[in-house]
Amino acid sequence: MIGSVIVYGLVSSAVLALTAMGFSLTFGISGVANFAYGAFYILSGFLVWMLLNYLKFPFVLAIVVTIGVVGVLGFVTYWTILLRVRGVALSEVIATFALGVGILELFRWLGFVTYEFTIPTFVKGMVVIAGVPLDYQRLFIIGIASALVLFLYFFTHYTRIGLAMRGIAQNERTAISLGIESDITAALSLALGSAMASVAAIVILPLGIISINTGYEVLLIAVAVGIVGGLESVPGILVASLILGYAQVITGTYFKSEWMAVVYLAAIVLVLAIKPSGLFGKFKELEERV
Amino acid sequence: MLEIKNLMVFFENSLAINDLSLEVHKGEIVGVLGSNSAGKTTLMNTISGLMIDIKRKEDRRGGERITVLGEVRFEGEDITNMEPGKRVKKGIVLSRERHPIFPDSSVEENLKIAAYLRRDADVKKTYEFVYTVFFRLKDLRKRKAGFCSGGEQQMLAIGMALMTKPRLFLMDEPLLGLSPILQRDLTRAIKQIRGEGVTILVSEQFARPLLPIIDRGYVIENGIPVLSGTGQELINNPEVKAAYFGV
Amino acid sequence: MAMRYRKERLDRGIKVRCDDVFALSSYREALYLALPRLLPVAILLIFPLLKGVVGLYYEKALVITCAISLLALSWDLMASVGLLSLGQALFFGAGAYIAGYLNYAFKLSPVVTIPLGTLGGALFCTFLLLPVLRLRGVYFAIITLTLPLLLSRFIDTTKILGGGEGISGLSPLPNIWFELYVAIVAMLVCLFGFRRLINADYGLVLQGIRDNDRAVMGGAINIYRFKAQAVFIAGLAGSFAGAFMTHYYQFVGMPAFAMDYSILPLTAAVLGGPGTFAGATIGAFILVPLSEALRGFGTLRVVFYSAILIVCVVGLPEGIFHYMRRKYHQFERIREID
Amino acid sequence: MEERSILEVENLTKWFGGVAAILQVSFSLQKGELLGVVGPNGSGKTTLVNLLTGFVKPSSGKVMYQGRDITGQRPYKIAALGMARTFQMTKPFYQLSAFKNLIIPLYSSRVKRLRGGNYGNRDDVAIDLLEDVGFERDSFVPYKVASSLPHGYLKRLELARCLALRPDLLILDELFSGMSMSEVAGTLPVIERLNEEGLSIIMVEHRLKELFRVAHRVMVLNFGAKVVDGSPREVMDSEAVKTAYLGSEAED
Repeated sequence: MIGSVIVYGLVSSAVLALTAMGFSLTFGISGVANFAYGAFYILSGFLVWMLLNYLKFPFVLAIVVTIGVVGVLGFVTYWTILLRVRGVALSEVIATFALGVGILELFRWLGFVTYEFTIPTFVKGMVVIAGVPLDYQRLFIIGIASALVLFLYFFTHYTRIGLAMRGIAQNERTAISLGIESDITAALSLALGSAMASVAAIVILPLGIISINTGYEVLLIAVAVGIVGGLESVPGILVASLILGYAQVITGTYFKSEWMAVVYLAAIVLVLAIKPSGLFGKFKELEERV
Repeated sequence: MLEIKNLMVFFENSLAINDLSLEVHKGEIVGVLGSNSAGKTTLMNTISGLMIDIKRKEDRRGGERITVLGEVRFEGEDITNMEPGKRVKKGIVLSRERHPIFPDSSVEENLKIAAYLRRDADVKKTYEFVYTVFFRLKDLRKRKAGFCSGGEQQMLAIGMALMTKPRLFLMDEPLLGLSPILQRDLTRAIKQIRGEGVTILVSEQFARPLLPIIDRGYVIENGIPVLSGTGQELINNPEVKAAYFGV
Repeated sequence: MAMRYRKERLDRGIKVRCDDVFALSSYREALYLALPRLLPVAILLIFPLLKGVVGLYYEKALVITCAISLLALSWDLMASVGLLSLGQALFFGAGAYIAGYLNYAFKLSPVVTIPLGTLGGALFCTFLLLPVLRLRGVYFAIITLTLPLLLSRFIDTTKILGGGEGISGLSPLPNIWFELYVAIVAMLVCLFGFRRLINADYGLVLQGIRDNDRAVMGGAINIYRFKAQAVFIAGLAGSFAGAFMTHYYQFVGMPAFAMDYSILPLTAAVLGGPGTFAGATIGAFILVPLSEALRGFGTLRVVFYSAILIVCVVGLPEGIFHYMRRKYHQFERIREID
Repeated sequence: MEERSILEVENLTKWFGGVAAILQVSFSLQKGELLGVVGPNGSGKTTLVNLLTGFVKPSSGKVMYQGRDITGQRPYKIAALGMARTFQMTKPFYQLSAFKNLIIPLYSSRVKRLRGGNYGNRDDVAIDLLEDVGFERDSFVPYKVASSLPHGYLKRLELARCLALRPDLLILDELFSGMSMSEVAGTLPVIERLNEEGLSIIMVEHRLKELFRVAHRVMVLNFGAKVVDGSPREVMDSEAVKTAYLGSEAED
């Protein structure tokens, strides 16, 4: 029993980390609100499904095209919607949230609600680790999640664009006066964040069916992980995913499984009430100093 | 190097800069002196192109309508409506007032972000130059910029501007809020930077530490240029003495 | 030197003479000021009398419009103290469930359950939001976004209050006149009550907390007490709408916490112009009849709201009311530069 | 025994991530005394003010105010006890006119208690306060929107906001920085008058000439620690202070 809790706890933590990463890159690290994140996640799922079933694309091509298209969609979203409300935090949240709700409800109206919407897994079969059955897909998720966390850390600390993103989040005017194009950097961060959302969707959705409501749930998870871990720190994402992942599995095995969603929301309220900047967050501490 | 002709800046119906003209020649240190809200920061933002960004943001929020008229030429080319990013590539770099830095990154990372535009090899050389001019930053490398003192942040802000290898270095009130000792260190650093062939336009309220080192200076009052002359002329001009030295 | 022109905004007529205190010196000026306020109220009060002519359909639209504008007013009041919420459905649902349960369990008549639902809903929501009042800006918005989801999920899993199916067969409102006039009067009371509140000294403190809470804290004022009071008053308006509509629909269930009751009032307030309560009402009176007309399209309506919300937030951030008021009070003239 | 000292601070300390902003600072302030707080930039002056007024929680140490322990209390509670402060970066309500800026502190329970319920029209009280800090009653200043007022005026508005609370202890955080010479000359007598009327004041300042003219006692901070605490004369002569802060000042 304990073995399965540990292994499946790790899997659900990987799922949470993968889900939250794109959102944290855009909202936490570069300070650009992208509350349509859940919609991009579900959109990627349906896009892959459409490419496979309608246009008969080979699986790998469908994936690459989807990631590309969703990335470009993120870039375009910035220039069309966010550009005009940049700086007014609440308008950014409302505008992108409205975009997300619009996309999801459009799919619901188009009838994407039946059971046959699912994506095939990369690799079939399973392996037994320490007496616990684990299929390759979930193993693959853990691999992808850890790879992306490392990539995110190096990207934001050692590459020019990653540093520029952190620059515009901390002090946009100073970044501009140093020659950083704040709009292009923000658009790139939105594009990369959306691409990460589609990577997460393509890897995680095969585990079940693609349902519209998962769109809202994904946003909830991304926000929960972001807040608990501290929005602007990569280690924060890792730790928060582990905490929430294991909390989720534990409530699942020992209590009734519907309580899982309640766990995320309770975590958000708890952390925000005690340390609003999150476990690894820094904003609050510095703010007091001023 | 830089000529400004009849510059006028309106904030809604009030006038921030009223028909101001000035020039800066290559290799000079020129001072723009004036008490607070005399239009110094507005002038600096206009030259550096930041005003275009501020204007765009104000229009978006339906805030004050900013109108900029007149002509700003850099090495003969009209840059009045040029985007701030392009001006930085041309070598016009502004270090804003109240020591603007990235509080969450370490001092070294601040400099790395500032080197965003630099793709050339001798970036290392510029790092060394910054650390020689401001030796205190060297041992503060790993500390988070947000936790450094006001003076250290000011040095870092100027260091970051130096990373972009400026040809025309605009400094907006670098001495604001610094203790007399730090003001002396900073004026020495400004002279050292000029030694590297950088032209400097510095705006300041505290005229006393600056006057000995500037070649020429303009005194502005409520956006209108009142007086101009060489550093020496300004020092022994009674009007300037009374207004700024509070003697 | 070429003539250079600049667009200049000048105040018009009476506004020029005094900034906020209006000194009436002639009937023409009295009319100039009263017109934009009294005319809409007059139309609103006469409208139900046209019942025969207009038909039942528009009655329904009017009642729902009043409910949504109550929610929009409650959003606007919270916004004016700096608490920006993405979940007005919380107040609506709380009021609805309390009134519904009281009616279902204790067979109390609507005349009793609506006030109790209003008060209970407001208290419950204020209590729930207390620990989170310290947060600013986006964090508070995120919490209010998740709370209605949390509550509806909680009711669904624990099966209390009728679980997923909700409670039906609640007693209806006494008669058509009661429905219409109570809704309209409640809306007007809130509209003018909130405006008076905001313009009084109490409102100054609320706006002070929105603009600069540290300065207010420095002025020996407990900003959390004021924030809680603002949430409570806003809660009264929101919960009343919930309690009233429960008896109107004679049903209370998960839809009481639905996204519609969060998105629609938000869109109405943003479309109409945040900060001015009249703007929220105008937004509601534009949006709700429109969405009733789209009733046939099912969830496409929500896509429609989102499209409007994006266009308003991006296109006209200050909202229609500010835009109209600016045009009404100021005119622009091309001025030559001297 | 009537409490002589209004404020007692015992080894107050605040760490910001490995850096000691304030280190073991202890001092006491007698009723009606004017204490100057001076020190090079980044010596922790503003942090000290934030610690005393509760905007920042101390890592260790105690603050006693009028015999009551207020360490770590919420800012509005401390302000309600009569300790008012100005902000180094002025924090006016930009959309409100100058006299309306004052109505907000006048709304606090402390003022209601002190002035009794009906103290006439609050607007008049606000304009009187503006007059105290040197804005003529009939000038246009009280009715102008705060965002259009120059920096120096906003500083005096901050002072008026503190006076609205009828404080027992007034803390001025670099009031004169950003003020023109004439404004400083105009505001100094106001502070002297308040002090003579028995108001204890702590003044954090960079402008030493003006500060030394009114301060009974001066405390010098350097890198968060108290270097010297004595009369202005003692402070000017002490060697330790000269090197740390006044070095260049004394020369030219």
